[in-house]
Amino acid sequence: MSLNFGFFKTSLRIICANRLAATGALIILLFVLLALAAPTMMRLHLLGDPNQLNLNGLDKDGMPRSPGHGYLLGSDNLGRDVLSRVIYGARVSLLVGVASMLTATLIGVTVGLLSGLYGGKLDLALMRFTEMNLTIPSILLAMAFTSLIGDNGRIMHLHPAALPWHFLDVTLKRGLLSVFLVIGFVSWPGMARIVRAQVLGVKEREFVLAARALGASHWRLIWRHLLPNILPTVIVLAAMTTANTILLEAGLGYLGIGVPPPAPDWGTMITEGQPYFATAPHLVIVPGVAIVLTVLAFNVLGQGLQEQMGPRQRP
Amino acid sequence: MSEALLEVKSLKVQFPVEAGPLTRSKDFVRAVDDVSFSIEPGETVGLVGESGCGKTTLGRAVIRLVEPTAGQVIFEGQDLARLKGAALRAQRRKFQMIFQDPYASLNPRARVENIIGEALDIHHLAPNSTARRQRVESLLKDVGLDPSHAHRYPHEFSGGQRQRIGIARALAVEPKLIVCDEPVSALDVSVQAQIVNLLRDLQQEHGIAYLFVAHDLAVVRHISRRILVMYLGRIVETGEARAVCQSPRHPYTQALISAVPVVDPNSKRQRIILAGDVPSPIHPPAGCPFHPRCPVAEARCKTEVPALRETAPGRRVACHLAK
Amino acid sequence: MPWLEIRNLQIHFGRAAKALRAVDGVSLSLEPGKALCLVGESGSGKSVTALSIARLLTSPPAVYAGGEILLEGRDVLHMRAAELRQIRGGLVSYVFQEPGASLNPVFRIGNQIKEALQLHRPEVATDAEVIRLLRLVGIPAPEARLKSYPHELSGGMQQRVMIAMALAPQPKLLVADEPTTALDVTIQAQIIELLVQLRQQLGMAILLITHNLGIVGDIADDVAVMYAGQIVERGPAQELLQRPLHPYTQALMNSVPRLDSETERLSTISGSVPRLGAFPSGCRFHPRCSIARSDCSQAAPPLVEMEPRRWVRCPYWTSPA
Amino acid sequence: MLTRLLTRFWWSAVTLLGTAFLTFLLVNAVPGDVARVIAGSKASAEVLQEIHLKYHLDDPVLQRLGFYLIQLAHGDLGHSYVTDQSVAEAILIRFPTTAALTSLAVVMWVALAVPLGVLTARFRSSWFDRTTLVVATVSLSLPAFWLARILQYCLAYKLGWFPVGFFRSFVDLLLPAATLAILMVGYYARLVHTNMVEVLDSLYVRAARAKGASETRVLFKHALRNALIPVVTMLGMDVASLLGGVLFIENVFALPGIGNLAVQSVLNLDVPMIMGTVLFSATLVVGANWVVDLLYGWIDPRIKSAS
Repeated sequence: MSLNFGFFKTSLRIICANRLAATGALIILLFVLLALAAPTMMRLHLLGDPNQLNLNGLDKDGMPRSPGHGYLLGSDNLGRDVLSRVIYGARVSLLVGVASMLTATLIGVTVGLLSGLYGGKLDLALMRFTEMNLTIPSILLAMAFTSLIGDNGRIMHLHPAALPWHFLDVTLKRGLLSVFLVIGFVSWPGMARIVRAQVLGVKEREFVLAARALGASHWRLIWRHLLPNILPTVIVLAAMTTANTILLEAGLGYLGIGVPPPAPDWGTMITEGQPYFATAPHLVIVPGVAIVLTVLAFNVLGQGLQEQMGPRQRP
Repeated sequence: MSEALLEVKSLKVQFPVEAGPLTRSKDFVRAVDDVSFSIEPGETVGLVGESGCGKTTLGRAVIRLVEPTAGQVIFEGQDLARLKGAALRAQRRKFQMIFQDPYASLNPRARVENIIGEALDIHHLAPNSTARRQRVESLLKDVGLDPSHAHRYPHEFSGGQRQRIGIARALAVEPKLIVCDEPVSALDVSVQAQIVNLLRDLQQEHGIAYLFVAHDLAVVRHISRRILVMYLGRIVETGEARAVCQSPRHPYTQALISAVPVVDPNSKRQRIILAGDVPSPIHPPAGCPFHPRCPVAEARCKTEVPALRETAPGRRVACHLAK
Repeated sequence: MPWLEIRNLQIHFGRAAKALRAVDGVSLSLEPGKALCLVGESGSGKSVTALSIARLLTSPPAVYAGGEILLEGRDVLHMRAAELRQIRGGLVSYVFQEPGASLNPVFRIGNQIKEALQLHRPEVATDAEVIRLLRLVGIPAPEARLKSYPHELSGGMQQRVMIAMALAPQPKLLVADEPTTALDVTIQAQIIELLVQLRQQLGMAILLITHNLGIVGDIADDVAVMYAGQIVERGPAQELLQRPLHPYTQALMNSVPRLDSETERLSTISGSVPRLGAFPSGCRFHPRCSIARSDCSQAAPPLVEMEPRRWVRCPYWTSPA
Repeated sequence: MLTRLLTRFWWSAVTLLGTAFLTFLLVNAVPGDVARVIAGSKASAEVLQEIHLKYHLDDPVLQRLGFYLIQLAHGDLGHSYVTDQSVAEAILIRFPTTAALTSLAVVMWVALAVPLGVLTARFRSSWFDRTTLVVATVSLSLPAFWLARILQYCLAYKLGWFPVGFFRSFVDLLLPAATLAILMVGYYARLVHTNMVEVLDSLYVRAARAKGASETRVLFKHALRNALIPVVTMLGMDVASLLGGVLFIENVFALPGIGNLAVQSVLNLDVPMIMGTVLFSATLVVGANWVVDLLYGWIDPRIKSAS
């Protein structure tokens, strides 16, 4: 079976059939729409400039304003609109999250498939390699990666915001690409292991044997028999992996090796807001809630899909 | 004797017992141990034995789904055990397999037309999509299914219907030999008979030879012209189906026949109940592999491996004591 | 009153309109020391009926929708949990189809048998008693086997352990749910032989569930044939096997291949076994029946005593030639 | 059993060696001049030259890797570029804090997750099960640093239930450990739940009920031990992600542990320290897997006799 419209129709039906999956998908859709519409909304003055330093945004003592006083979600220590920054932050998080997920899925599925299908020495080597990657905490690995790819001895931020952040509007920049790769590369091993286990299971089923008896080539076995049968698992894993990559990206931002100021990144916003926690807790709470909501949406989507597709794997 | 379609000579299949990645395994499962037989065109040969006796492995090794360790599998004069890659794949349209589990043997994510059509695609048997569809429909008709069901998925069919789809897939490439691996043992009794009859009809129509692997002697007896009885990787008795069932010579065959459940309450046969279990094929007993369970074993059975010798025309028995 | 009486049992899976009627109006009775065989193909409701005797079906999804199961006059369907635990094992013991999966993989078999003793006969929960039971079911070197784990035994040995465990509390009824289906032919014969012996020796009643008509004659006093959730024929084993009355029983017996038959073609039953939830209206066998008449699809025939002790659910039954 | 453990041990060593190899290449083969980081951006060419010589920065990477591995074989992890402190010493000083934090957290969440998982499996689809599912999913979606900050603010700063500020004694670990436990408990409660559901549907549980065993006995004696087998495996594999969480918790609560050391060394581009912390946590993970393997043989007799 190839990917065609029927497949998307099926996916849509599956998502709609499960309340959990539908909720998750709806929240994600909302965030995506907001992120896409952000520049237009700003041009229409529905949304403040996320990067505009503004004295009106500070109270008499020069402290951030709390939500409601002219700013729906308050302002930050530099008088910038928190709502606008959170919405722009969604652009970074979603893009990095999804792109890293795709990187991780590509590597994970390839490694898992090869390992499971061919077995023997290749399997042994690939699984050892996977295990080596699993022994290092992914955040630590990402940190080592991110911060050390330097230029002239200075830390080169792989993040898009090393360039002006609104470049995100235009095209993929080299820095953005690297962060996909970094987060993607530390997120694939779990996927590879599960895909391998699935392949080992499917490969022993009699329909694969039947295809081999017909003289099917390896490509045909992979495309027609193995992939369609592990696809539900991969989709569920992809949703859950996206949740993790977004968390990882926020974590890097929080540690100060993600997007440097003034770019609107959720993790960075929390770091910047921390000193004002006592007087302006919304600086920490708002971006945090944004992270939790997004990550939760992907987790819930994954869980819903699993509930919906799980039983069909075992007919 | 006519030219054999398939000739298996001293076939052996061994699997290394799982060991650590650094320690080389010294133990082998001797799944198939020095087996020879032949099948003539259009003939059915039944292969009977209990689970773990190697009958499934033998069936798979014959069509190279399992790599033989030693021996020859000569199909139409060509040794399949030596063929590789594309050459082997091209030969595959001449021999097919029907599987035991009708639920596992069909790809759950493919439509019936593609399950059957795949066979045509691989061997380029349908020049265009119309020809492909017509061929699939006629195959479905041949196995007694409604051709309009071609666009359905396997889970929409019952076990017996699925088994028919599996048969249609095997027939699609017009093979000369089909290995049937316990094709009816997962089905309900009332459906079993339908499938057995279907296989018979197809054989008469297309002249296909069957290697019919099963544990149910009554089913095998019904469909086969000759029977091979297997125990612990070896053939212990072969002969005409009727002769083997009416006058079994090997004590294992005798026990197997007496253990077949009989519906008729009037037949008061004396059952031979074998003691003990089938031994492990990793460390088979010395001498005759059957001697620990054999009711008539003698001293030499513990040391001497009995050869499969001819006791009557067309009848071979691997027992020191058989006449 | 019989020792076990099932009256008009109704078991559904799921609730209300979507409920699948797995068992529909089954009535059975069993006297102490007798052996009853429940025969049927997959989905006929035979296992569900057997499991319901000690209320072992997981509920939900199973719903005991009607009827009663009287054990020594007490209704199992209305028992409290504690009472039920006394019945399970104590009065009614079970042996299941897959011994490998029915033994807990992480406990030694000695302990698993001893647990059954502790629950119902705590005064004899000793190694000696376990060894006696293992010897009773024909396990060689029982002393050494006490400490084995289930995976260390063969399928036949595992089934013997299951039987020993079932016998440990000295039940009055042994329910054997397809006890030989997962086993090899020669091992099947061993287990059936063992059950016959044990019944003579211990005098308990046996309810044997099977799809294999061939083992009925060896063990049963009475037979009930089930099809699509209903009993279609009931009667003494010898008579029923010699002279089946219901068209389904007749066709089923004819479709079993025989070792001594010379016929080329097997006689078959057309169509396939109806799926749970898709039972035909009227007589449930009518789409596959060779003697079906036009009214068979409308009126559901009752189970009627056509001859003394012979119950048949078919108004047009004929005696076989 | 013994051969299995030995094989396992041998493979662990290979894995660790591979990890060292990978990390070294990762950390050293990337563009950029470490000397500039050490000496600052305004350092003169001579100073840079000197640093290059001192740390053999001009040698080919493979040669430096060789030296590093030989050094490792002697139990020497090198010295920090920044403070010149011995890496091994720095790690050992900080290890007890991390160890105490993680073990406390593990005890907390296992004590909570196992009963939760068992009960939700027993009362499947009840309101209790559904609520737990929602809470578990939320706990899975919380960023560690954010939760830590919020809890610290509310419970320690506002309510004063926990001490604020620097790490002084074991009591100070309660809140950080609880935070870590909250992050993990949801996932494990669901894991236990899923396995229990599967086990409760198994034939041997039905057989136990058929024997007349009580519901408590069925749940905790027959089912739980079988359900825990995959959970224990997961626990071993999750040590890595646990250490990832520890890193943020230590950072927020200013605990002097390995995680904080790792963050500092990354920010400082302190290569030997990065290598040290990465290798140390890898060793912990491999060690944990080894312990799990031991436990496994004890909990599941099928494994023991497999070899």
